[in-house]
Amino acid sequence: MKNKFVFRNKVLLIFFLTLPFLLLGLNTSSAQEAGEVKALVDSSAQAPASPTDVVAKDAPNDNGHAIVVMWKPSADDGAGKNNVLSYEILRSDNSDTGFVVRGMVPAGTNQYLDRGAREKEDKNYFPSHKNFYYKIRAKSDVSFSESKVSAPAYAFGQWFHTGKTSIFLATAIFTFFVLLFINMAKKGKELYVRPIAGIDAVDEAIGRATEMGRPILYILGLGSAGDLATIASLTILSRVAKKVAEYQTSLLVPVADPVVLTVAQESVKAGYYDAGRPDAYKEDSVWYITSMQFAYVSAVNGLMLRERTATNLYLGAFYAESLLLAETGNIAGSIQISGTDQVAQIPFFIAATDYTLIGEELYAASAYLGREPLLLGAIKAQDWGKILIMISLLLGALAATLHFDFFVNLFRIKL
Amino acid sequence: MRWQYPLLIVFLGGLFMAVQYFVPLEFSERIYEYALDWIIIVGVFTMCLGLWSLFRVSLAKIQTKAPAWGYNYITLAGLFAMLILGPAFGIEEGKPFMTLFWYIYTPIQASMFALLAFYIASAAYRAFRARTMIATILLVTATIIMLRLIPLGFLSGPNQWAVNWILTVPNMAAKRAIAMGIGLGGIATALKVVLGIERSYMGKD
Amino acid sequence: MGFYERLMTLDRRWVYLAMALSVAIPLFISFQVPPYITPEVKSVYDFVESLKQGDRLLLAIDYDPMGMAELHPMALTISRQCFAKGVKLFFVTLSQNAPGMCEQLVSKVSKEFNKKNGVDFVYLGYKPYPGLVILSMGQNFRISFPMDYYGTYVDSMPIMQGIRNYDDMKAVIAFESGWVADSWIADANGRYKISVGLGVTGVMAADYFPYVQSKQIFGLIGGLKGAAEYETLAKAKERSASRGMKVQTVTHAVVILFIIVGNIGFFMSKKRKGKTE
Amino acid sequence: MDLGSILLNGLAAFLTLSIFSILYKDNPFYKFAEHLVVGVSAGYFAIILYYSSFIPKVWVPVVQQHKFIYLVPTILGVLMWTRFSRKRSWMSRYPIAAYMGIGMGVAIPVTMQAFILVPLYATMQPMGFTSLSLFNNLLVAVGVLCALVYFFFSKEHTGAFGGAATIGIWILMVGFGAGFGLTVMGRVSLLIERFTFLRDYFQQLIGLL
Repeated sequence: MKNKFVFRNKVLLIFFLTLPFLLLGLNTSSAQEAGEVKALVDSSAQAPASPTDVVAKDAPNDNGHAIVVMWKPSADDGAGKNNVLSYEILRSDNSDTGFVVRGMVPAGTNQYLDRGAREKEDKNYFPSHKNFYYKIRAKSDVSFSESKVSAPAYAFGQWFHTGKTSIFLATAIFTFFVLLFINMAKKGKELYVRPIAGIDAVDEAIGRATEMGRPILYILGLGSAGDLATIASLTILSRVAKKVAEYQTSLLVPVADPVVLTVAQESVKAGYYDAGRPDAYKEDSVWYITSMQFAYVSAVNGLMLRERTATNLYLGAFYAESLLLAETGNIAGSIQISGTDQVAQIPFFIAATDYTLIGEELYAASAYLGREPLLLGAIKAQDWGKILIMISLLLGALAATLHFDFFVNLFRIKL
Repeated sequence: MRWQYPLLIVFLGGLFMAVQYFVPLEFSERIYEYALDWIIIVGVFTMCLGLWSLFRVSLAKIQTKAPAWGYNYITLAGLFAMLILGPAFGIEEGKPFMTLFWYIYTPIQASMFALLAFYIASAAYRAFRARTMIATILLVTATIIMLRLIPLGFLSGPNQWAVNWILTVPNMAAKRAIAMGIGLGGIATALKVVLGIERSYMGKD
Repeated sequence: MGFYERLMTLDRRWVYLAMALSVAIPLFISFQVPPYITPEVKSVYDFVESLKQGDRLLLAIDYDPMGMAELHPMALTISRQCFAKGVKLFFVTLSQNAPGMCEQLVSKVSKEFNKKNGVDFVYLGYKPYPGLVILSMGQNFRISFPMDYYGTYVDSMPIMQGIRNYDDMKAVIAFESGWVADSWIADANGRYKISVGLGVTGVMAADYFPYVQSKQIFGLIGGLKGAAEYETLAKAKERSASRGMKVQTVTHAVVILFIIVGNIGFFMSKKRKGKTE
Repeated sequence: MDLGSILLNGLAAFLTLSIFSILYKDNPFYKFAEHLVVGVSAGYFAIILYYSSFIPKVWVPVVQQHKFIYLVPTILGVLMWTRFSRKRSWMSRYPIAAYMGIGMGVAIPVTMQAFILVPLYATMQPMGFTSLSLFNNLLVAVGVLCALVYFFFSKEHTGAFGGAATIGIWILMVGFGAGFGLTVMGRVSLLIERFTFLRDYFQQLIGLL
């Protein structure tokens, strides 16, 4: 932050110093288009001082198709009579000839990222491991001058993206926590978990459906099988299916994605298997309707009203349809339990369903319902993750307040 | 063989893709793109299973005379109309395929979406009762925000200020905390899948 | 069941009916709901109102078609207000989806007021890299815009004689549906000290409000509501924002009313229960 | 307006009213619209998927360009069809495994970045009591901390910890209330759009008579 500010002040100063000259010198045409034509005619007169110290080197953290060029601005950049308006970056694979313009930046800039395409067929193909020479052309409105040619440089790819170090470390630490606590759980260490109302209600709701002799509706949301919320919901589904099999209630799982269809069928099957009643599983209890959001919802709403489902569970990734489902279920008089990772939809679930699992609670629910020690171990790891976040936040806030920017920057991601 | 190899694929695939994220090399990029193609291609082939499922369930409803069974003929007619019209006449604008899309799907989608205006009102009426502290906070905040569109005379100034403050302070804090919780829960879930601890999605036999 | 219990358990279809009517009636019957005028909008209006004949104003039409419903009414009303006062307008657009839309706006409004292109206004068109363009305009408009949208050299235009950069403008009013707003604040105002006023979408409004307090922007028009306020202030003839806002005001009032009714029912029936017990 | 577009817009208007009729109660019109849109949309989706994914990702690379590396995912895709047979359906575990492995592996670092580090970094702001913005930064940080406490699962919410968790849930509720209040406007806009469509259509119809 601070460095940027100082840089800004410098730029400001430079611009203010140039202003009077601009007022005098500029009368026509852009530097970009008309300027080029003129410059070719009149390159000697009033040429600005040339940029110096041109250095080209491989651009960091990339796939090896870019070179970054840096230079010392012209002495006339921001001062002098022949004020510089812009720089052009020229490149060639020969140190003497064949230079072509690769880009243009406004005055006051001292570096340029020359990035090209990866594919050989592309017009803008930028070969890796091939030497290139650069020079910089400083342009005023009427004239230009060129720097000396840089030393050769070639582009190459990197093995590690240093800008993502913080992500790498955070992921490594959290993975370690998960492994550690799962291992502890394996060894039989008892773990306490606080009660969550929505999760306790699941059992009760299944019992109610059994008493009423009406089906349970389970909606996995509109996410794909690769969405984390869908995965969490699939786990819960298999636990619910197990209980449903035990109580001998019927389960309806209409889905909105073909791949989710297959994994949902397997999850339900696994639940029936765990309950010791694999023969009671009916394949048509999980079926595909359509992948189009509102068509899917219209069908599910019809289903609720006609089948008069006793219990509706909405767990997974939900979008605008959340309230359409929840209100219709409410009209049908169903007990409703919801949970989603879509923050924008949580308010509607809270307003229109009986219990709502907020964000992370959805992910915790699978472990709660199974009470399997391995899964509970992961919950403990999540809590330690939170402790780490809180400590980082406190220290980071303190550091930001005291302007210890280096600490705050540890968390910065430079993509 | 039925179990171990698929779980090994999950583990190796997961590990590789997670590490790939940190390697900017060109071959890593290409593998990433190739892997995303895998997901798309598997999805395309699975679509047949989806259509089969819809067809079979609709047919079963007709055969068993389930509630509203007769309407399933309409579903099947719509399905086959699209499946035939698309390849037969093309899917460009102006072709029957797109005409059905624009005059059947689009108005129904827009109307379903518009139903939300009614449901949001009835949900607010029913749920926003000051029964508990939590419900009270919810209802008061929502009301303050909704009041921003209503002329309140001299109270509108403070209301505007309150709306901006709520959105940029407590609302921001809530969003960030929820995001962090979801992040932790989501990564833990993904790790459980990669490590093979969570595998009910593969069924049992 | 007593009256208050009935208030609590109203059939939801009454709520639906009320919503349907509160949308339909304002659509069919014309009446006006004067909005409360927020100071941020008023200060934009006051600024434009303070301009004199011959003053110059830069208008940046940077929203894409998605933001049109909210931002187009603002841009229309302000352009009309300026043309009516004889203010010279410099239009520019920094969103790649906007040039055609902006052209329609410019030609529509200029025709209404019989304004001449190149004399009373100029439409500079679109150039990519908004941040760079905003910076370059601080030096000279010609760096990015040697020609206008229609391909005429700006130096051949009477309106551009003696015009170099932001110093020749009274201010810039930028209509934004995205992050380009940040660039107007940081680069145009931050570096070149030109006064910046913003029109933004409803969802962006809260995020840009602090810039009003820190005086980095002199005013802020937020969303459909801000547009409706501006139309009211400017006594605009065409009031598309106000028409939409009227429905919004009525429906929001109805929703709030239902919340109040539900709570009255809740508290009174609780009180009554307390008495009988 | 020609006859074709009168009829087509008439169909659209009829379907719009059919969907709205669910507000009164379930009825044949709604059932008709519902079942029609399910079939049409599923067919639409399948055909679009065929042209947008099967052709460019399978047909073109394998058959036209002979990039046989694309045979691997194609075989995986075909393995999904073993699910049509009860006996061979276990073979569909291979494509599912590939799908899950890739999906989870991609999700882990991206989630760490977008859901944890970005909001964490954004909250690390200078704080204090000397100006409103510094104080607001402080409130945001405290709010985030309390809301995180609410999400603790392995510790009982009692004492000071419980107090923080209670403040946490309050802050979450303020966020949800704000989300609810902000959304009403957008939903009403959609209803205005539908009503305007109906009004315009019937006005045109009346104009023709």
